[in-house]
Amino acid sequence: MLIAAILFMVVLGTVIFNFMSPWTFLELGSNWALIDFTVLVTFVICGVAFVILGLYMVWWVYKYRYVPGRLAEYEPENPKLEARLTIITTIGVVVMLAPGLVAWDQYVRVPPDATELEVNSEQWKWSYRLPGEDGIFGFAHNKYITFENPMGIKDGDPYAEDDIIITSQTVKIPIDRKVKVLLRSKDVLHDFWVPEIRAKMDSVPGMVTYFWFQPTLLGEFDVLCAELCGRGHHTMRGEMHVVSLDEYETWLGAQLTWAEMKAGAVPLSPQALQGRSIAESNGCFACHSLDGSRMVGPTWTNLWGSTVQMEDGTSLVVDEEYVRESIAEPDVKIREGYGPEMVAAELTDEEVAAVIDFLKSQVQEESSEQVESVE
Amino acid sequence: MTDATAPSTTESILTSTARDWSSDVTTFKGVPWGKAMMWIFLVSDTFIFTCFLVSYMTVRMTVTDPWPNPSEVFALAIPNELFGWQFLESPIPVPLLLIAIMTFVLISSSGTMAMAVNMGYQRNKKGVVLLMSATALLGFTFVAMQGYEWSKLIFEEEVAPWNNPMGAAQFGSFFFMVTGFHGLHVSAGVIYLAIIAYRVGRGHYDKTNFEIVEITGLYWHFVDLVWVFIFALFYLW
Amino acid sequence: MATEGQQHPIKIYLLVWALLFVFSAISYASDYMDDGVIRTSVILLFMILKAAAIVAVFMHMQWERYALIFAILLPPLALMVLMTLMAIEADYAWATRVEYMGEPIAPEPKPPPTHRH
Amino acid sequence: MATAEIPYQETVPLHHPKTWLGKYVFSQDHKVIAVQYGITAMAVGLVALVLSWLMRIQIAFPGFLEGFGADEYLSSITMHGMIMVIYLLTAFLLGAFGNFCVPLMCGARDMVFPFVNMLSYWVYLISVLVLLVVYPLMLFTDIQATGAGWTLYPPQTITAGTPGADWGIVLMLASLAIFIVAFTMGGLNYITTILQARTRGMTLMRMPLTVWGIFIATFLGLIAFPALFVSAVMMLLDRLIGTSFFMPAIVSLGQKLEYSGGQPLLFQHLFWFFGHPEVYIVALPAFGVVSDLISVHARKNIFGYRMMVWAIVAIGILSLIVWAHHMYVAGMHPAFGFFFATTTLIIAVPTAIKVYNWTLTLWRANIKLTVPMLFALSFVLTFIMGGITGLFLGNVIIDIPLSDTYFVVAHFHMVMGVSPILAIFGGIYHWYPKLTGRMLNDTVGKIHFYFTFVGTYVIYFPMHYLGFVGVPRRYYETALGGHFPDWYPVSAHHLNIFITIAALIVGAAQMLFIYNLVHSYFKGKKASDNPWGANSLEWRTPQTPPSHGNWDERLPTVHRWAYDFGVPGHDTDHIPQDVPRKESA
Repeated sequence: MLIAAILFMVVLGTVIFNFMSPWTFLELGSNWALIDFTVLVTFVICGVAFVILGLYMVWWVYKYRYVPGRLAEYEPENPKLEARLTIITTIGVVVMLAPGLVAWDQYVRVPPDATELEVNSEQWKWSYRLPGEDGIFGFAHNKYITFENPMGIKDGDPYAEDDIIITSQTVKIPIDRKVKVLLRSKDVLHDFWVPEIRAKMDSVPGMVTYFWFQPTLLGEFDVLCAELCGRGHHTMRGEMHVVSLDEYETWLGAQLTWAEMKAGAVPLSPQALQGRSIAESNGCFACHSLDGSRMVGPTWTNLWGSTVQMEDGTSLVVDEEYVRESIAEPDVKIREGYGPEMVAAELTDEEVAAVIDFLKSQVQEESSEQVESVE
Repeated sequence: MTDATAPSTTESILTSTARDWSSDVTTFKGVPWGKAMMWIFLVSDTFIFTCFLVSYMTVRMTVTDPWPNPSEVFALAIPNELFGWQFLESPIPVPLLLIAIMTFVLISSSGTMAMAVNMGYQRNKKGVVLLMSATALLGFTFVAMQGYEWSKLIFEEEVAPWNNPMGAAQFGSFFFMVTGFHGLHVSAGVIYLAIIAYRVGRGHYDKTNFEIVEITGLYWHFVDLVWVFIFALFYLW
Repeated sequence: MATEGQQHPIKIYLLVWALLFVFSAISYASDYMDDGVIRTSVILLFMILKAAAIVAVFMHMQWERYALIFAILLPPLALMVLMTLMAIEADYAWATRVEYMGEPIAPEPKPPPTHRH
Repeated sequence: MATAEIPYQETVPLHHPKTWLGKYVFSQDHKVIAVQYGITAMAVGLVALVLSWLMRIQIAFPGFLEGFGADEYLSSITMHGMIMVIYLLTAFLLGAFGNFCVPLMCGARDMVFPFVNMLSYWVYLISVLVLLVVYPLMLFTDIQATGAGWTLYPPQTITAGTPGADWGIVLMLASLAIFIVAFTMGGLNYITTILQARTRGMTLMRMPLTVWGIFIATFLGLIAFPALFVSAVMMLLDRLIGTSFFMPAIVSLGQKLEYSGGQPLLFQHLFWFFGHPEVYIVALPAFGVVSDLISVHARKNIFGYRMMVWAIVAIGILSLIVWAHHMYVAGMHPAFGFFFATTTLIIAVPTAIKVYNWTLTLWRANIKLTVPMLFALSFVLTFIMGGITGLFLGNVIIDIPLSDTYFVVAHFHMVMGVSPILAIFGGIYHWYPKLTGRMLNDTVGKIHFYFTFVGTYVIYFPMHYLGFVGVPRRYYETALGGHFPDWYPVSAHHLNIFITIAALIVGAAQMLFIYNLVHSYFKGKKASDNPWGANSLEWRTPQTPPSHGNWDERLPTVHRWAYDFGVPGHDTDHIPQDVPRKESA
């Protein structure tokens, strides 16, 4: 009768685990209480069904165990019982489905007073765009993307000029304001997800997807990518800060519009420009950021000439020799806190020199303490 | 179940279906194994071609680049001179001329195949071999014409599977993929027909029956059927 | 019965053969019509008529028992669901391209190169 | 039913080879082909098992494995998933069980076209080799197995940021296309055999549920695999010659690619138009096998046979119109959520009926707790758990927070990983005596069972809760730099360590099973013709193991359903299908 005991333990253990488990949804940070409610309804119905079916099984396995010579009851079918069970199941299914469909209806119908936030995703970082004062986004398409125009904004679109471009991985939104999130992707599928908000949606290149929510909880939340997007998938983490309206306005005022960004672009020397395009075409910027943020590899901002810690405890100054070696044989010296993920690039001496020129152009005089601030 | 296969006039459709499906031994009464298997294979193949065509529909509806007008792309000009004899003032472009001819060739081959099947049931070996060979020949003609059409598209209109100077690149992609896949089916069918015709001629099936001809026929008609849809949905639409 | 198989008068094959030629000719003629609902209907109607004639007569389906007919004709209904939903989906994706990416709405295709005709 | 008047009954021309090679390697005997399928599937399954160990070790002890980086991790999840779903489960349930059970249970001498059946296995073997050749290639070249996840979603499958985007994916797609060819050859045979080559008296409504499950699953396979085939062809073209079926304009890692205008969601729709029926291609044969095991070993008729059959048929039909419930967060048309949530929850009704009927079969039965029965019982409980979590994910709004988390991983491992595997084990313990003439060792079997059932339950049940917290799946390293965020607390990591240890133990316990299979083949107790006292035809063959051709000159004639257990007024507790009615009275 071991099996009856084990089955019973499994059913009992399941129930106990469920109530003892410290693991459950994080505190709800948005208006989507209806999602949590639907989960609860489903939990109760399914849990009761599981326990009833499991206990019946245990009981009958125990009670009707083999006795030599005994005949089982011959009962091919019992239409009445089967019909009754079908009806009960159907009722249960309807009870679970109904709140789900109501909630989905709310989920896909964006309230007219929602403000828009565009989330741009690429391997493996997030960036954001706000529609600016006119409340209308300028057109954007991947085919217009250049280094200076990272969002692919259509040239000459009057609505685009006041769009606010946020290249940082952190975005702030004011509490209690309904937000319609528009999702775009530069390269592959990604999925913008904040566990506390509950809502998520894939971003798909070649189309624009959306969802909406209303943040109800102040705090700093992690933005995760929830759709496998390549080797850096697990490192693709941004931040969403839900803040008071005042703080939001202050933050917003400090952001650049598209027009300002175009006007304020710092010209690079021809050699540094060439170095940038070499780095770009070799995919360096997939892992090395230019804004000080941590990605798969170390940032390039203020990298040149700085002193860096190696995995083996030594430290060195980033100079030409080190850069050359790291490009040709990236596995030899690994920075502390990073993995041996980098693939060697085959560059000529002139190309490396150009890249170094670009690295030099990325040293900002004012501060070097910003480096690596985002872990 | 006195006569398993006689068409019944007194039974309703549902009764007949239910009775066949609840009988023993065979569900499709009077249908030989090979034929049943071919039918089921054709259902599966239908799903393949329909998935291709549904993909074509989806992508064509989604792209924002212009979709070329197939009637112009596949136009063929009637020449104004032949062997130095000028009989027209200038060439007359006729839309879809080659495609129309290909359609008629394939329909003709379907007709000869149907006749071959009929001959098979009359155990007319000579007729079967002749008609099947004719079918294979027509099928071969079709493939050859398709080859010509492909070369014309590639070299004259500069359309490649990945590139299309007239608009959406997917026009070329789908054209080559769908007609190519159909062309492969036709080519396989030609080989299949040739083998079966040869074996019929050698007397391989004299001792049993000529069901194989009908099975081959099912496949061949299916290939024709697919072309009907490609013709309407790709060339005309 | 199976030893006799699907034996039918030659006449019906010839008739269907001729019909197929006629239907194809009409389909082809639709190319000279103006674009619109009528042309589309003509294309679809004659596509279905041709397909039906081939399946029913050449493939002998009209002489098969209903057990087989249903088994062959019902499964493709799933494809109708796929087709309908994909049409809706394609339309939706296209609309987002127009609305957010500034893609032109139904631009004119370039004519094929004529210089070599 | 006047069976004598059947005017036309075809026979399989049996191929009797003389050579050893012809008898055991290029055999056209469905039983040999079944064994070949089974052994190949198990071998490739072991590869997937090792991959799962590597992944679990990486999850619990990041950095412990030298040289197991993000690339290797992602290619491991991809290969593990694809191998388990296609090359192990589909191949085992249809290739091995289908081949073994269908002719024997229908009372046929063999499959209708034995040669095509043999080809099916060899083409399957080629597909497996093409799939696995990537591992030797990884050792000697730069080629990497694809790491796009088993769903192979474009654009990432063929862009540079994904491991194996250059040639690994080509091998994977080629292997899938070859597998589909192999499956089609086999599947056509199973269906035609079931429909056209049953023995006299064997109506569809007398067929054992195993055959019903295999029948509907094969049919689903024949109409669902084409969608995968088409998407594989189109993706191969995108990858190799630069078409843009699935590829819109893309800037990949700073480089503009030559694609424009394609629609990535089209691939997802095609994939799941195959992928959802695929779930039932795996589940339905398992349902059938478990129904038979429960009935035979509980010595009681299966409760509500007709409902069980219609439930299988209904599930099969409905499974074709629920595919996009895998895509609720994919960004498809918003209204699809209503349609697919509704159809998905409708499918829960026939599935629930099956669970009720298995449970009700136990009522007033006379349950023999043999090893196959233990596996069948554990299947039911595991499947209930997997099924009800399916109700969570099928309901569109609940899927929003849970999709792409460990909840999904736990759910599908319960419902289409562990459950069918338990059914497969049960089936092997059940049919091994007929296949080899020897019994499997009972004690080893029971130890193997408890490790497998309890072990897999403690692996996957707690995993659901990781999903609730919000741990995303397919993360190479969740706590980056030793930092544990809210959605991955330290306690969750401890749970992951526990799961990993359980997984290592369960995996190791499978060696017991392999030992049992091999050892019992030579040293096992001799089996009688019908050791379990079952009714279906495979236990009524004149020889054990059945000879090539299965029966003597005369095929058996069927007089009753396969579930006449405990018929009142009868001296034995079971009446085989070929016992005439008057004798049994």
